[in-house]
Amino acid sequence: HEEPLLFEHAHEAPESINLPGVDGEISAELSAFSRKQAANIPGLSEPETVRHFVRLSQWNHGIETGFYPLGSCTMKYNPRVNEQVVRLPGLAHIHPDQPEDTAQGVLELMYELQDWLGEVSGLPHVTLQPAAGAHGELAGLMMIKAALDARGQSQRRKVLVPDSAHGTNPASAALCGMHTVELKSGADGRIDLDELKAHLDDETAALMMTNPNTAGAFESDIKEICQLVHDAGGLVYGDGANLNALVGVARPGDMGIDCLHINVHKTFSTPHGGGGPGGGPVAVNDTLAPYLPVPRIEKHGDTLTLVNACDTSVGPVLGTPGQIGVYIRANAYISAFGRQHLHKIAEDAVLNANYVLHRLKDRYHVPFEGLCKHECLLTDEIQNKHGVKTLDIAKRLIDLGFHPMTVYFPLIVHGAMLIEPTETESRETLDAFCDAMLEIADACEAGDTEALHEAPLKPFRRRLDETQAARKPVLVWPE
Amino acid sequence: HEEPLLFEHAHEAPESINLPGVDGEISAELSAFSRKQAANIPGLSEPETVRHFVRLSQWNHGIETGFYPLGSCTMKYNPRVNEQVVRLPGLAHIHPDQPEDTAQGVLELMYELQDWLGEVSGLPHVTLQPAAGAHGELAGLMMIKAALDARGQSQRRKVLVPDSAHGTNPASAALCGMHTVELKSGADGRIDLDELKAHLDDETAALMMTNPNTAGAFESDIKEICQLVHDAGGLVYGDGANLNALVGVARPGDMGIDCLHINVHKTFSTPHGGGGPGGGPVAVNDTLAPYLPVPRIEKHGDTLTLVNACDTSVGPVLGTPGQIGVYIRANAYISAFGRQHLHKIAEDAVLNANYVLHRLKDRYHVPFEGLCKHECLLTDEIQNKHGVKTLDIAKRLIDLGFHPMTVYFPLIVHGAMLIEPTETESRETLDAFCDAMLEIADACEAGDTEALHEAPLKPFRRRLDETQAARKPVLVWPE
Amino acid sequence: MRFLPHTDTDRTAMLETIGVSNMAELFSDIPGEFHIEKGSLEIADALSEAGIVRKFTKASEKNRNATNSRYFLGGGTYHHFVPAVVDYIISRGEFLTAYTPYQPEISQGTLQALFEFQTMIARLTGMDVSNASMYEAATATAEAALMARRVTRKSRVVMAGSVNPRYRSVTANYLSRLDGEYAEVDMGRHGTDLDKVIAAIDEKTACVIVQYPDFYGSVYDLAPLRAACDAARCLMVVAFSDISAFALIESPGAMGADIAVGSGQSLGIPMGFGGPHLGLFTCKQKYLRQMPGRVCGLTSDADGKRGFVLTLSTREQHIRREKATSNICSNQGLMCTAAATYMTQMGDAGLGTVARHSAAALHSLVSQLPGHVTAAHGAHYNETVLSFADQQARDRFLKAAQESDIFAGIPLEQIETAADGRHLLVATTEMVEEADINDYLAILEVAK
Amino acid sequence: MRFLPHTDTDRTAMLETIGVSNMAELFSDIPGEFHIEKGSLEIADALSEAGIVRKFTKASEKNRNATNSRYFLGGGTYHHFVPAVVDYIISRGEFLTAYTPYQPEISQGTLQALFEFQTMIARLTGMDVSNASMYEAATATAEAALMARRVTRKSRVVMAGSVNPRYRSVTANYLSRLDGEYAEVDMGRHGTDLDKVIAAIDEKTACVIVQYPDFYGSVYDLAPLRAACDAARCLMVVAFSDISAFALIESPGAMGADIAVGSGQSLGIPMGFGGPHLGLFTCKQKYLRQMPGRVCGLTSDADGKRGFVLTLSTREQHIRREKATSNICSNQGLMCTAAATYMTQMGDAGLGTVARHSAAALHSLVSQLPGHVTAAHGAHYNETVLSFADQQARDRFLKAAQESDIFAGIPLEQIETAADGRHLLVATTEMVEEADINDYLAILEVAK
Repeated sequence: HEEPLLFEHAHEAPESINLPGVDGEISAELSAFSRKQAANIPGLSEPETVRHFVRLSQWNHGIETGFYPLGSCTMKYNPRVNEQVVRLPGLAHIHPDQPEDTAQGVLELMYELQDWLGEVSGLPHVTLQPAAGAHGELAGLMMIKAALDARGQSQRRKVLVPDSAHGTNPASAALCGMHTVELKSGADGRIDLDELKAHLDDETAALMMTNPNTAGAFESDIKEICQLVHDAGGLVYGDGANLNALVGVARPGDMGIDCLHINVHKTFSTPHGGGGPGGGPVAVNDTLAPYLPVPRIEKHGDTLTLVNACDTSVGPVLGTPGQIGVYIRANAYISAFGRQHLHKIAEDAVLNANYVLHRLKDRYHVPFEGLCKHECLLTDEIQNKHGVKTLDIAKRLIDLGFHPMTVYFPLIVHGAMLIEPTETESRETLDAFCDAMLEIADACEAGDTEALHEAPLKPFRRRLDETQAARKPVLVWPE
Repeated sequence: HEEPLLFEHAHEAPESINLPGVDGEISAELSAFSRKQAANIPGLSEPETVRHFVRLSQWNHGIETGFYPLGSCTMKYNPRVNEQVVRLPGLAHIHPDQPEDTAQGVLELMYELQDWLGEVSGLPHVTLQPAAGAHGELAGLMMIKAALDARGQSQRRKVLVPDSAHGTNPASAALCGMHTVELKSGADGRIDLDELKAHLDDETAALMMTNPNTAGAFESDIKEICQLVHDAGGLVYGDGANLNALVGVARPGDMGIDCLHINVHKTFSTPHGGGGPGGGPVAVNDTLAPYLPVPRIEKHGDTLTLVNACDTSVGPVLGTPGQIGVYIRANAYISAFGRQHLHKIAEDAVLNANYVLHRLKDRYHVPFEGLCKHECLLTDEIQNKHGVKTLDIAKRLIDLGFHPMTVYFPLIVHGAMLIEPTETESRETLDAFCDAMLEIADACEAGDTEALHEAPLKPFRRRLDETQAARKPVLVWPE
Repeated sequence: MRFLPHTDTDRTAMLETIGVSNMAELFSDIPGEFHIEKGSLEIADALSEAGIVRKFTKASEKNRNATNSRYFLGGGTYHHFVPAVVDYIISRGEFLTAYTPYQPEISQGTLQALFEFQTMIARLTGMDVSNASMYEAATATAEAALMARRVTRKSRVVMAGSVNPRYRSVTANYLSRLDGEYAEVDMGRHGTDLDKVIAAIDEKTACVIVQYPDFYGSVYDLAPLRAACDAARCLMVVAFSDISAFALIESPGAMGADIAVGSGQSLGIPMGFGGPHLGLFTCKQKYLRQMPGRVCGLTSDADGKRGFVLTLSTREQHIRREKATSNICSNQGLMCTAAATYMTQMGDAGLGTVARHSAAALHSLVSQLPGHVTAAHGAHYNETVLSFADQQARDRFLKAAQESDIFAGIPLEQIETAADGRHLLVATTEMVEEADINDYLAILEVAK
Repeated sequence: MRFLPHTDTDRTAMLETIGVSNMAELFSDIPGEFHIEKGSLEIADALSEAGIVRKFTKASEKNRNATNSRYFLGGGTYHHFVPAVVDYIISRGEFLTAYTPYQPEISQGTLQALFEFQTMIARLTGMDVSNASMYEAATATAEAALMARRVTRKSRVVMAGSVNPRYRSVTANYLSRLDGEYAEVDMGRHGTDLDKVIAAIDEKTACVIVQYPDFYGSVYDLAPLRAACDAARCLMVVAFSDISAFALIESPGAMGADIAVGSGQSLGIPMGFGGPHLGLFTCKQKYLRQMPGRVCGLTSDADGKRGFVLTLSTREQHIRREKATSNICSNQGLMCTAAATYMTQMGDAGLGTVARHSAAALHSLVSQLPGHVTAAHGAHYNETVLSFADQQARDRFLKAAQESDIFAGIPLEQIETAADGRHLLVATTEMVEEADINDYLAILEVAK
């Protein structure tokens, strides 16, 4: 079914929705500013509104409709009870500026989450302010910069970033007034210690690293890496995007990481919502604690309070206390596992990734040998010989009922396919996915590649012309 | 995507769900009765449970996904706020036997709904006990029987039922220990007064009638019909399935109907849920009031109470106070329209049906001339000439994106197609549906009927073999 | 009105298409004397959506409920835990706003869920087949009696006095409109005396109806009754009120039931002040074609693919009219989807835990009762009768408990009218915690 | 664990496939010294789902909320009505559990909703284009300043002192890490003095940021600023906190804004203690390629059918890395769908009513104030500052109001640190009824 755009629905808006409130006069002063032309928002009746958006929803693939193995995105199941509790009136309909004594319940949940994130990361001081991972990177770098400045090291403005890093890393560094130097990965896809040493100097502010890295490999030299950076006078920023591989099993703080952002929409299963909202709390060690953003949630006696005054703080990075609704869900996810089961998140996530790797490794090129952690990296090298590229494989997976893996990232290999199954997928689903991948490999070898180039054929739309979209951008519907 | 049966999911059940409560001993006496063989209920993890049922849901057509013009079923939009309020903890998590002083809120809503249904029907005494329309028929006939018995007329056991009636009418009469005589409809599809007179005698208990009838026509002789039945010593039962045509515009009680059941899942928009739950409150006049079922909701002083003791009552017809959750939604629907707008339900419903009738009447055979009420009746007579039957038209509509109308009912015409658009459909949708119907008519005339016989081709399943299902019934999956 | 898509311009244009000049003309076939003045009905003023939320929130807050009180209430309705996924699934418009699946090609979701429901209900009850629901347990019991009469072509129905009084009275009420005898067997105590029941069987008997566990929560062996029914060639009908029991104790099927009926409310459906609940109807395969209500069956489509349809509709009223096996049409469809989701989420292990915790809570309570309160003897699942010295003692306790946010039980006479006023019907589920039992016991001591 | 599908049998079989003998081996690449003991983290014990519901219900009940109190609080977060359909739509798994629509063929639902969102936001703000959201208003304001610097290749940012102090401090904070001057213009009163703002513009100025309606709720003509910006060839950036205003008063676009940023929380998103909210970012077409954040654009598929994709990604960090227009990646996607649903349900007429009722409530309140309380002068939309004789008088009133379940306003110094303690920032929406205003006024009299 072709659902038209709202603006194409063939009628005037029906009678206005009945609304509560004061149906009275507005002030004469305000009337002078009345809008002259209607905004032209096409109101639909409630039946039409619901049908429009329900139909749109039917064109989406989500975790609830199928496997979603996007590498580095940690698309795990989002518990329904979390959606229930976040809508409790005392959590949904509260104002950030209402008196604190009338909001202790929500503050308790936030305070508890801070504690838990500190435990999980091994970095005991946590801010919930950052609204997303990249925002956490900015906040973390601000703290690092402040700490270095306090040491009188304000010349340290260089941030080392492996070439396998997420693109947000260099972008965040730039936003924080620092510049980045790219570290070339070693032959095993990991940080090359020599390369690292070669770039460490007295201008180095920090190394930003993701561990496990975006090739799914654990940086086994982590202790030495951190030591080298610290010895050189820098700090180590951890990109927590891949924390799912470690939760309950090992802690970045114990390894020498100074500062880590935690994508709660990944590790702690708050829904991705088609692109957000997420949450990017940052956990830091004692060195960086003085610089945490404000407001901070602190306990004074039995009372929790939002503290804004702090001389050493890097200041606020958001205009509100944070993505509270997202954090309520994260607290609920951790509560469900608890002390007893939390490590099973990492265990099953890593088990699943290695299982997929081992089922596919003979038919797809594996650029880096060895165990993977929560995600595994393949390339299209074998399929290239048959004229098939990563993009074709991805689109063919759609026809076979799966969301594709992350493609062409990390940039350190050609034709990357990064697969992250997460802990919430069954062996049955993994097998079905691997069977589909093997079917594609078979088709390539058999030279039966037409369906691969044409794919996808089954969904509501076929391959979309991105060049056309970018060349002459149409971002709004004309009136 | 082919979603397997639960029982086909390829694994053992994962670890048990964590449940609250007392993890202690059970009594030795009870242990002696322990179940010897597991029930073999295939527990799935929560991610798999959700994905299984979400995928199943995708194979359904519902009011929220498209037009659903089932005649006599009144498939209107089901407001989302009703789903919200019915889940309030003080309405969802309450026990029918908790002390009445702790349940006044729900009793108030029920009492108010009784009043309103009395107002709408013109029959002021209402029972909320019956769980569905057919159940209301039974309760109503019990009351009629009791009233006749009280008059010393216990020989009256004959129920007159027009041949256009819903099948539940005779079935309910039989269940109430009465027998039915079918009245042949007149040439206009309405009750034939001579036919009625011919069957009225001193064994006649009641006439069961639907008005507007199942051909969508208002029984304009209603006053005379009721008078004739009353004069003959019988009572008139109204089947309220078609009340949507009258709500706020005219009242069955004013016309002489003694007793009417009201399908709240039709007229007052509680969702049909794939076949229920519905609700079939019965409204009666003063004559029948003494016989209302128990429990009754009565107001004593400021307190509402469920009254069970009543000598004249026909007794309880249900083991609980009723389909409370359904009635909460019905109350909310009426609240949204209120006194000011209630009549618009009938107005727009009738407008929509007549609009469809007039757009189609030149291309489809209209068995009965004149205005229709909330639904319009067509037949396949014209399309028969091209070898196309009602069933083909219905299945072709599926391919064109619509749920079919009611087919082969009422039985008084050959190849019936009964279309009920309801008040919540837009002109745009009606036009799209009529265009589809006209496209089908065009195809028939052009002899282009293959798609009609093959239909449906688009949904997940094509025509299903009902004979096979009935001949060797498989109602459960083998272990 | 936000539910009505038309503007007045639409209405005018449509009236023109129809060829009438105004809305009133569309109603000209209704005699003028019956037209009522618009807005004249005594119904409240229209509310905004926010107004509706406020109105129902206010009503909701007048009721104490299971999120702010502890419930020891049963008698046919139980406060079991409902996982959030159940409500989410049945809230999806595709399930919620669909009709009865008469067009199977675009209703396979509902149909497959029904097939899965039927299968799991059959397995849990130990019966061969299940239908796709009845209204609730009392009407299901009545329908079982009627079915037994059709199967046996005999008309007498014997009902044990330990069946829930509400199931009994609805069944008696249904049967009283039809020919044939109905006999209730007084048990003389808060439990089931099968000897008395068996003694009531005669050659005209179509069926014997017992409840298992019975209304007072007691669990007993049905083998003697099975033998007696075989001897008299009548059907053994087993009613039940909390199906979670059968994850722990022998099922009605294993006990030999021909027909087993009861409530499925415990399977993921909130108490809701009594409805909508879920009536269950199961029987042996051989009686299938006399079963009331809709059933979903397996078949294949034009391409040979597996699919599901509503089947055996020749039993039903839209085909058979007055000869139908029942008049039931709308049933509790959505509640079947709820129960299917619930059972899938629970599995054998989860259902077993629910049952164990429910029974363990009762055992914990009963085995710690103070001397002035007695509980019925024998095997009990999650429900029993507590007896006090007199009504004053009981009501003093009830009041004290309610003040501590505990609904301590249902005064027995509230359901069983003839009972004297010193008994309390008490039920437990997995929602009762050890602390709640301790509070309960403490109040019993204090309010002695 | 109910979220984990594997049984131990599955795990064993999978470990075998992989070729390792136990789970620990999978983690052998992590140096042993970093392995922590299972269960050793100081985290609460695992809760059942029922336990989670109880825990959060208890926390929820500790907070007073807008279903049991009357809110006169604003300052960037507003209690507008949220229709039930909004929450239903964003609760559907297809929207809720999807990722960023990087695979457009199976994400057209999210994408079309985003395109509709962008269009409606552009229309409401009167701007040419909108992106697909920022985190919230303060960071959007900071990003606007950065964008203006890119567009103009100048670096000085002038900020009116009547912009929400939180937007100001976040913007200042962002800018302070980069080169370039940042100047705040003190207004000297609870309103906006454009003359002072204009006086602060110089040739190095990249942009001037004002809020409209300003932090104190006041509405004023931006034409003089537009002229001054033209003269200085800098951009006029307009921030806003309650977008519902623009259904009633002239839009930022009509006032000449080059960039307009602010909060979309009023569009169907609950207050949620401050998040997740919705940051909006709009600008003139010509500056499009310097805009931060994701955008959705129209295109066609391989069959020529209309479709939507995320576009202009060459501005973004996964392509441009440190040269990206912003580091924002995850945004508030789901909140865009919420806002699109809300606006569709409301339409011009509904949005207009929301705005009129919001403004009328403030007007009603202000025009009935007793003599001992004064309100800021001039045109106000739905927010203003009430001033008392001293802090004691104000706090006495606040306390009395709270005892009557009214949150009467935000102490101004809570947001604007420098303010003295006798002011109250007061906001109204359509959720305020005449009766609430009467109660408010009555308490003002009593608590004098």
